[in-house]
Amino acid sequence: MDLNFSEDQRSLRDEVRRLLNDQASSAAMREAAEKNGGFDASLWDMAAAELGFCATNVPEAFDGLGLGAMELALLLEECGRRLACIPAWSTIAVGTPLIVSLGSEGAKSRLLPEIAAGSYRIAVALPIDNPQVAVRAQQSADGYVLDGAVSLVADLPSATLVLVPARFEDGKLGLFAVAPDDGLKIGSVQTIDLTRPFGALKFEGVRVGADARLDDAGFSEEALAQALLPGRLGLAAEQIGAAQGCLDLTLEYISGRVQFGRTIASFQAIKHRCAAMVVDLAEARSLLYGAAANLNIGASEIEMEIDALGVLAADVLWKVAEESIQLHGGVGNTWEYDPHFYFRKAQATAFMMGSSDERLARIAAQVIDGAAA
Amino acid sequence: MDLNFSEDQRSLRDEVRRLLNDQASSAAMREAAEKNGGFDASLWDMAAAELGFCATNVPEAFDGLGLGAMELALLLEECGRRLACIPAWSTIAVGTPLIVSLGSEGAKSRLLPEIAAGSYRIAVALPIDNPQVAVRAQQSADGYVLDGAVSLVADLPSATLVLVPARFEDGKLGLFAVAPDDGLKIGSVQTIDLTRPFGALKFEGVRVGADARLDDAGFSEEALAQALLPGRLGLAAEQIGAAQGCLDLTLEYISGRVQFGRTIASFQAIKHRCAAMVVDLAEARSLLYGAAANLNIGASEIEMEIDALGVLAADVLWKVAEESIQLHGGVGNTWEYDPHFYFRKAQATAFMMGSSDERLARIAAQVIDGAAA
Amino acid sequence: MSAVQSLEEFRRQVAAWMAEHLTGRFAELKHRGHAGDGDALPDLRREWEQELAAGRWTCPGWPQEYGCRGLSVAEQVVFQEEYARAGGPGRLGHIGEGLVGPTLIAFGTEEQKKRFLPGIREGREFWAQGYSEPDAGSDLGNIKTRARLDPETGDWIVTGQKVWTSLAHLSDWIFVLARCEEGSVGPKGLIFLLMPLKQPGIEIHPIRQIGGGAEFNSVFFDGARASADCVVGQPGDGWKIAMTLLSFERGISTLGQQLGFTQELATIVEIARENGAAQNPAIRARLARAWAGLRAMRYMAIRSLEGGTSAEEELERLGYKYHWSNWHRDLGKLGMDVMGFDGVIINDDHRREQLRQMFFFTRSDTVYGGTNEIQLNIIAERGLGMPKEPRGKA
Amino acid sequence: MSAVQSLEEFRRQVAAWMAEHLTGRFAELKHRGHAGDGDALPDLRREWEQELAAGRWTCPGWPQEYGCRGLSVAEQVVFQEEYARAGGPGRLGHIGEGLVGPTLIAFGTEEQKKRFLPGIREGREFWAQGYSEPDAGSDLGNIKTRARLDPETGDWIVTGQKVWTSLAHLSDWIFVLARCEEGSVGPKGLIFLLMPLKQPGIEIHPIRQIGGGAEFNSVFFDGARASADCVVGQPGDGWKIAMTLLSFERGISTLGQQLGFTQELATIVEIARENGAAQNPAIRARLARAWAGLRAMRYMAIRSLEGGTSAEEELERLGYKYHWSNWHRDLGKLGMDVMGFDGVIINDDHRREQLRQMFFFTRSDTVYGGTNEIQLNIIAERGLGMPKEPRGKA
Repeated sequence: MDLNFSEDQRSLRDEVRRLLNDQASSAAMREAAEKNGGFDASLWDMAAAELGFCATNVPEAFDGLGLGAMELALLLEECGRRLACIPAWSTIAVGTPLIVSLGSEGAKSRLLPEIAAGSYRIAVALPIDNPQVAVRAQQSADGYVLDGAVSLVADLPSATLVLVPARFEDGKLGLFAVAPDDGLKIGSVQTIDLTRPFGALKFEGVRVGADARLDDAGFSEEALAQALLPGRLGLAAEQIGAAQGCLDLTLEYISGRVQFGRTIASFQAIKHRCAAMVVDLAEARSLLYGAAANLNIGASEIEMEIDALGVLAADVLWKVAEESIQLHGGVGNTWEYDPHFYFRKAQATAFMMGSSDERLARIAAQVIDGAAA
Repeated sequence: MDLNFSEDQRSLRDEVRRLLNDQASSAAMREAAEKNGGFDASLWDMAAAELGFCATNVPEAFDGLGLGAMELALLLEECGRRLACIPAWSTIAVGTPLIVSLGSEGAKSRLLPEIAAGSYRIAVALPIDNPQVAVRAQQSADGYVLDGAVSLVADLPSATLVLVPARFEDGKLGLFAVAPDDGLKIGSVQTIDLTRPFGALKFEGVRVGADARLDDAGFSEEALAQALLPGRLGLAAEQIGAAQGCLDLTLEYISGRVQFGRTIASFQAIKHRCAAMVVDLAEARSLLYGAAANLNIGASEIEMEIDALGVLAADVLWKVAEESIQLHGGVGNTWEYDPHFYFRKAQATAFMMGSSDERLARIAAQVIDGAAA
Repeated sequence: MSAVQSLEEFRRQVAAWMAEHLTGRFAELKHRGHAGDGDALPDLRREWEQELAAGRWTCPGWPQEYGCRGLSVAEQVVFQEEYARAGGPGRLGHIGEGLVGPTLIAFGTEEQKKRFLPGIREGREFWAQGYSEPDAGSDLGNIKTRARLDPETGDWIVTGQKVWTSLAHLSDWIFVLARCEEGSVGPKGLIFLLMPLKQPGIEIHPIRQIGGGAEFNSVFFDGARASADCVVGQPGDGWKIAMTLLSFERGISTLGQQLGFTQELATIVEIARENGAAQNPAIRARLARAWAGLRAMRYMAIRSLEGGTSAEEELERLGYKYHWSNWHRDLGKLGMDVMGFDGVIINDDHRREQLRQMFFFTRSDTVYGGTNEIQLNIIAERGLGMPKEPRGKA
Repeated sequence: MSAVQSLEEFRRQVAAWMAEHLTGRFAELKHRGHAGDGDALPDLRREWEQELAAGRWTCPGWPQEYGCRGLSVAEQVVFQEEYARAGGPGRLGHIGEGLVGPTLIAFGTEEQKKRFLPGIREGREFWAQGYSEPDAGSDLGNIKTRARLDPETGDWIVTGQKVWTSLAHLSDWIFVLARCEEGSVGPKGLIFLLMPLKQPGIEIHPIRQIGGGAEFNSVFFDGARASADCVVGQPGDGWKIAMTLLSFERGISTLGQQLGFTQELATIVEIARENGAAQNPAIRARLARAWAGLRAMRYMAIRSLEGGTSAEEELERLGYKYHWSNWHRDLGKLGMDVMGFDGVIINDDHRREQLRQMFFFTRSDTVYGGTNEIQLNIIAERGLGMPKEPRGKA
């Protein structure tokens, strides 16, 4: 197992980091978060079109870069670090793998090259708090009819393509691609996380053509869960990146802030708390890369690892964000300083795609009752 | 509600403290713990006979001092502080209240004056890990026959009187007083806590006279649980006292120990950890006195409070003992220094009379499902 | 026994008054104006202060010679509890009643008492506090706001900036800790001034908090004036007076505060029951632990108010602020975790919005009035006698 | 791909050797002699070292020029894992193989290498370490043991005390960090000496640990001698050599250690299943969290061994010791909590006794080899560049 980065991986990360340091500054993030509903269109254009973000995990056969989970993790870490207001996670970590895993060859040839080229912002119509398929599909004469509601869809407001897993009467699942103006009812949802927009979606007898269906002949819940693993890994990567970004800005603040004639950073109690956060981050990040490597090869305990990763990533982001506000003192409680944006993301992401209590319960079931130990 | 101590309470505490500072030194504790099975006979004689420990909560009508739960708490805190190797908890906090609550007038007149005078060391034959009555009683021609086993009886090795709650065939409970040489089989039990001896007890058709039965006409599980509340309070008091004693010795050590040309106590990270322990101790101790006051008046939420107290007291003793070993550094890991005696008590007491997980579950049941909130 | 009976009688009296008066147009004020919601309905709350004053419920703990009830500590506790239980709104008069009044009673001239106490007692004049500065947060000795004596008028002319002045935009007066001796450092050379807020040379800017509200302000002084008779104590006494005043902060209101905590916990439990979080064993354990901590807090407060003076009791008192503020901050998180993603969504469900605001606002509990870090320093150094942190030279 | 295949082949080879040799009279050694049980069966373990040597499994990572296998890092990891998986006993040769050998290879003269490396490789000579002193625990710069040059013989004459020398009573040699320049302070003026333990002027006293065992010693030097050719590097180089040697400690053995952790966790799970603790949701969550931490630890170790040199990777490496030691200490507590009061009772159930010993012994994980506090200082100061703690003057 090789968890150190290759030269290519390092340069990918550095390039992304450079772009985001330049273009996703605090001021840009605030502009997008406070005035543009959490979406920075020009940043997206740069990232998707110029830098080719969206090609990352599209197979080479479909004009993508054919890279794996490690590169996905690096990319989303960087997005998290700067709280980049772009639908990278929805598009690259959730949407694209769904099509790659579940789509037919025809659908893939049709969609993936365009996705790789950065032509779509994708939202996936699964309830974000605990992915379960709630939309119903029925075959019609010339295609399908979709019914149902999904109340919490991440990155829906900026999406140009909506992927809809839906259930047929016989229990099988299908995957549909719909344009937002295809007769969907889109409601607005405001959450405390100002850097990721959400929307509500309603299908009331929405008729779509036969070619809206992306899969060949249906798939199981289990296959859907497998296809969502990169999304869960990517969310953790985003959390870990955000924790790093938040720790960085905290370290910078306390190195400058003087109280009692000393920088706050010179107080040992503060130093030890920062050091402990470094260890937590190292722990979570190591598991991220380990799980990414295992996701690439489909290792046997990958689901447990991704559950564990979810726990560690949510914990470390929470811890760092909490400490960031505390260590900023008075100004940490003001809108003008950035810690609260991370803090908001910490609480919001902690309950996306399930909760840590659920993750721990699943791991326990395996460790205690299952084969693993 | 008055939680400050009266002059009498203060002087009681000071007197006990003085005695134990003199007589229950570290050397004396080690002598008893390492060589005499955790029992310091001469300390007991002084405490019971000279200082009248055992009279504390015997009603005045039976030649006792008639004091309440607050004084009981003060006394056991002091015992805990010095890890005094005497059966104060078993005798005063568990045994005496059982007789006071459940005994008939006749039994009380017979036993309590002697108990107050310090003539007995009492052990109560209830399994210490989760009190449930396992001994069976049957009426015989001239008394009763007891059968059953209790594998973990605190302070049994030094006891001169064993109180045995036993169950009759009709489900009712009775309370019996037996002398250790009354045909009981006593096995030895060694635990990691070297300052509280345990024993195992077996009744194989033990015949006792009619006057061995202390209660009038049987009592319920509920009545037994009520009668055990002072014991649970007293155990928490002992834990809190032990935490204080352990913190004190830690503070003393780190004030003298020099590393990098400074006392360890001058490092802010250490200072903050000590201060946080002080807060935890203040929290637990305040609840101790509040619960003691409420136990005296039989307040309605007293059982929840005693559960809460059990959680806080076990937590704070554990935390302080863990930190004590850590802050002692290398020598904290040696037998020659005292922290490990507190550490041992921390782990052992955490599972006496139930566990914190069970206590929290009971509180939750009340807070969430019951009336209280 | 009879003391207890009369306390119970007093409790009924307070409850009855509240039931009778917090009604009609005042009903709207119930549960409003507390932390995180501090700038709600200011006009109506001004009137409410006068309603309280008419019932002689402002400043109930001040001595009778100032026209107040002179309640005992136990009675004040009962008042606070019943006020909170009835949903009494956040008090605009809090700073005047709790801080300025006691300070003047302790250090003020007869003239100052005559001038200021009635306005506070009658709910007519409201006060803001001027302690913290951008560079003097935890380190109050680093006060930079300057007060210079104007030899012509005898006024003190003040220049500088104060931050975290709660509700300055709704107040009439502010007390200001300033440096009156050029070149002095630390606690020396400070002056304690009383200043009208509505004057040229004072500008008030709201501070937007992380939850979105703005109940605090920055107050900028640029040649603003305090007249000579508005100095409390002597010039140079400022530190002593400020420290005494800070000690009033951990006062009796804390038991009313705890009633608020109890209600917050009850709301969380209620939502947990409704949304199924109460089935989650981890949530159950956390709710139980919160209950335990709150109960302990109650007894800590009672012990603290009873004023025992042994070293142990002093230590406990030093730990109280750290305890309640961290408990409350954790409760803020627990409320959110009970709601799950549902709690993250902004909607107009009143209870959820309350818990969300608490989540944000409790972050400041561990900062204002002495950060966690300062509290732990104080406990270690003053309480345990551990070596002091050295001051730097910067 | 073929590298992976040959690693797997190598793994089978190690496993086969262990299965063949850790048997018969050596079977008794399985799982023995590890932390907390370090002084078990010393004679048989000496023989086992020679058995290993005969199979060329001692010092497998040393270069081939010293008669060893010169395994790659990946192969060494595999060896450690299979050794642990087979229940291989605690290594008496650990200090020699892991610390002294690499130090001599880096800093020793040809003569020293010739003199000492074979004894280590052949499992004939065992080493103890002489770093810590009663007043130089975390503060290794405060070494007080003195080495004085005897002009007549050229020997260094050593006086002082070392503590926490593991298994000194079973060892032949000790390396000693001592102060060779009168009046020097801190890292200056130190010398790194190799000394035979069996000589007049050296006394070894066992240190009884909190779990009852005594696998560490105090070693008292009173005029003991090291001959001139037993100085490593130059007099005055001691600090540099000692620091390099310490860096060898976070070596490859850590992955074998993790296999031990995995087995401990499995034992705890097994007991939890048997005694019903596995029904307790709080215990379940803690077991799951332990699994997560262990898995992360594995990847931390792999990343650490792969030796990336970016700032982030250096930071991760600095955090590794803090992570594993605290994880392990928590596991010690978890094992006890799973057993409940049953775990507190001393009996001869092997698994329970193992967990009890782990409970006590893991307390030292966060102390030896750099306390938690030192680790956090290092991460903050060296890793994050935060200001250094000032050294006192005492």
